[in-house]
Amino acid sequence: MSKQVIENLRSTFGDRVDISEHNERRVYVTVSNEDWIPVTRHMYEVEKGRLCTATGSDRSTGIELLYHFGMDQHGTVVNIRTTLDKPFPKIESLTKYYPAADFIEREIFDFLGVEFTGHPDPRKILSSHDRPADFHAMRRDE
Amino acid sequence: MASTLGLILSFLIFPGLLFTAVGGLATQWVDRKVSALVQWRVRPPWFQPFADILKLLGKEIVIPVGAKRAGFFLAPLAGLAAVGVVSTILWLTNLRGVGFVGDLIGVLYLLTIPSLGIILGASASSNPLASVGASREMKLVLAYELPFVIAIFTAVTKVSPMTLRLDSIIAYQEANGVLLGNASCILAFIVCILVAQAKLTYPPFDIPEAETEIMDGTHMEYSGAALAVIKLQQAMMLFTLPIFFITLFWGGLQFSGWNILYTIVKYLIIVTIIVLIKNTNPRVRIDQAVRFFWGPISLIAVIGMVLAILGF
Amino acid sequence: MSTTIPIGPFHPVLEEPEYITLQVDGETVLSADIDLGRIHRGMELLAQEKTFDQDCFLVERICGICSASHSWATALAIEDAAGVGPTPRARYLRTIVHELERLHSHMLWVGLAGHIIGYWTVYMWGWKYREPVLDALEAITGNRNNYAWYCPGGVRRDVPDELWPEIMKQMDEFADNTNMLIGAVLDDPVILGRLKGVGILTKEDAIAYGTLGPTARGSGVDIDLRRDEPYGAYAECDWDVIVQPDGDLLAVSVVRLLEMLESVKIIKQCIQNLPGGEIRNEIREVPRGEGIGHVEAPRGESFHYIRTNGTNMPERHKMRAPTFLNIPSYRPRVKGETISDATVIFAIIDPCYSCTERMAAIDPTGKRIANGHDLIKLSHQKTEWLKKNI
Amino acid sequence: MGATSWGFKKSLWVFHLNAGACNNCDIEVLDCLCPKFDVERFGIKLVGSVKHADVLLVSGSVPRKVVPELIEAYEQAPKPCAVVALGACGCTGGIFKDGYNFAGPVDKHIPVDAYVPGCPPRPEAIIGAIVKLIGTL
Repeated sequence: MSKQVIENLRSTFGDRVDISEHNERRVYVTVSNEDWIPVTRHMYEVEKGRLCTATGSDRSTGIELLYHFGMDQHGTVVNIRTTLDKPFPKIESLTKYYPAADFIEREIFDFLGVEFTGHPDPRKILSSHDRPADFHAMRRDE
Repeated sequence: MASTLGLILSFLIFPGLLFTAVGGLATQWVDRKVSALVQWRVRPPWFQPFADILKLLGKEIVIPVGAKRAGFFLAPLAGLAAVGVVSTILWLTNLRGVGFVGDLIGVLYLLTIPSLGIILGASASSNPLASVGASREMKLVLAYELPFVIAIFTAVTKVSPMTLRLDSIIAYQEANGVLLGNASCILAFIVCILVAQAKLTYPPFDIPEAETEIMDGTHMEYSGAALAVIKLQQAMMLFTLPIFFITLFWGGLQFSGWNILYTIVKYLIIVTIIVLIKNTNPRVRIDQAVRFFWGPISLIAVIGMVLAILGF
Repeated sequence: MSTTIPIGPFHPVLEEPEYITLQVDGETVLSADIDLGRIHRGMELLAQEKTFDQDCFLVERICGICSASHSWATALAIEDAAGVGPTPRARYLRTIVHELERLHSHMLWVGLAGHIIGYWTVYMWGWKYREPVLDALEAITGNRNNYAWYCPGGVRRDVPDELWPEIMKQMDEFADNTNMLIGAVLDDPVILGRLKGVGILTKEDAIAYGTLGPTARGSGVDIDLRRDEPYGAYAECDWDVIVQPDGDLLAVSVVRLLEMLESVKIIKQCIQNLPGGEIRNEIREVPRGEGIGHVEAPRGESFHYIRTNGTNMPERHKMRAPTFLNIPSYRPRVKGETISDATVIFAIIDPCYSCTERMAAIDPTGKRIANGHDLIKLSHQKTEWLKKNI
Repeated sequence: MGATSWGFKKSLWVFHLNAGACNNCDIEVLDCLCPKFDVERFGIKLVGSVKHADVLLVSGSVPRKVVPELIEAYEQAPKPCAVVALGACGCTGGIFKDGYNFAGPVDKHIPVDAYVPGCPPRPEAIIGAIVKLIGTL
């Protein structure tokens, strides 16, 4: 089912994208920070993928961002992964091209402190107001 | 002197405040019973409305910060007194035939004072939601006053020696048949029922106190005795409006022998109609309500008036 | 001049404490903003301290109405990571309970929508027809909701066979009552007046805002996970996805009402050809890796991602409920509508804010940071560190 | 004041406060109002504003963000008013007791008169609690 999606990705991005197929309905694609926006825009605009959600996790290698795109016509989930460096993670925001990412990115900023440049409304979304401004629940490097 | 004392007493006790309050609360029980039947529910016990009012009297009155204390309390009291006076006039004309020229006009004016009371009270309570409720109440009053007055005056024109006295209307109806008999007054009666629905702020026109939209809108900030006054005033309005329509269209209240049963049945029919309308449709938006009252309802009222002039 | 109308945090129309501020000019709404976070219970921190079995149990408390969908999605995610599938009987049983939950969730919404537009009778009737569904759920799983019944590899308890004829009869009654309710609701001019042409969400906006479930299907977006990526026993039953093109409140209501009839069809087919056999595949060992499980919950797709590190506890469990993506979709809907419509618009996505917030903290080197104080102390240290370095 | 306390017992107006609950308890409260468990026959009614409330049904383990609003809502309710903590989360914080955002069960912030355990408590349990509550008023 996901063969066709993988061909498209390989044809457009060549070796900048390394694809590992977990099983025929789950594909994990690792991308560098610079190609992040082109690949995610490709997934939304060209492949018509639907951004289910994004998982941010604080791993030893750095802050890992995992955007899950549900491909409804093929019935597969394509996950785009990138790793940001630790103390001050920073990446360009997808909300300008895909409004659905608005709340998702605000949540990751709220709990991981990832700064999304160009996000229209970068406020915290879930933490309570009496928390200190730089309090990020998911960060564990302090 | 004795007659003024008698009048004051009759205002305070017999047909006035106390009697109407008891009658209104009993009618509210009928309202709850009918809606419980429609919704497959068991109705609350007969003393429920009385328990509600008694409990509210025992509660603490919370005054919101920044509320204009005088307007906040006096406005509902004015509404309560107005409904009391209307009920006294109606009952006196029906029982003792005591009336004065233009008491019909007086009743019409007094029936709008409760709405004004609620508007003043809500805007005095300095709460944004209550002010939205007050502005909605104003729009609603503007919407239904026009057809209401036209409908009342179709009854007046139908009465051959055009009079503005309630007791002469009743006398005319005793002489030559109930006004509801002819077409024009049936239209006027329908208009009056729908306007009563809006005056009582029952669904589908309970927009000013929409519980789920603006949290009980107008009387949101009231609590304790102040809220009891408002609930009492609504109950008394539910009691007096049907009686007002009976005196105008259905030959007044007669209490001689078999007629008592006939009057009670007439009264219950009107209350059941109002409650059934309440339970069978949702709340309309304020602009739909205004369009509804100025559109079709005013048209019906005007047609009724024209028919009355032509003589049917 | 625009005043701000607060709706919430404690408001009869919202089941949960959400603070929505409407910028209002007279009666028309200019814009609306929502402040979430009042139910944020740090669910994902708790998930990282639970074993896989307990995780399915914990995840049911995300939201009272769609508890089966969250625990099924977690079970699917764990099975995806472990590479083990459920037994056929378990797949059918899971589908039956999930569709029963869709019935009770949609009927609950019909009642609440009736309550919001002031129609008490629809509210009472809707919830009266919902009670037999809850009794059926209680007969199968032992509780009205929060079933504690889904677990990785299958289901916990089997269902005696003499239960099914009774449930089949209830399903027929439910279908007749729903048809009657649909007839009563859809041709009542006043309800149509309140719902038709109000709060329109175009198909492009629906896709752009990533809306899910009935909210998206009401705007013509033809997505339904049960058909796109069949899990459970949906592939073996024939049913069709309800899509309405015009995207106003009426379309979304019609989608939900007709979906109930589809669910009844699915339940009946699943009961008829329910296979025998084992109800659970024992999952001995979950290797290091990642697993994704997503399920079509009554309000849309609920998405669960689990990363395992070989132990029997998830290292990272990301949960996202459908309402989180449905909430932004009311901004295009609410512009230009009146206040009374604004509340109906919030209710149209059947918001389940409890789903929307779970979030968590950390547990890398065994140093468990559980309560708030440690976190605050840590953040203070960080601020001092920042002040020194900048 | 025998009459008003009799009135208080016979007509309890309920206002429902969800302080961080998964809205399962709230649905069970609304179930009590529906034809099957109908509490209207005891004169119990759901009201729209906290100023009309006699009984505050608080459900949910109170996260940090809700605490100020919960206390303010309790102060706005006209006294005498009773508070009922609903569900395991309301009584003890339940399964969310060691969440990082947990700020104490309901009785840490406002005085509670009756506890209804259960997750979710069955409608019969809620009615039983209200009947016992009426007894203690």
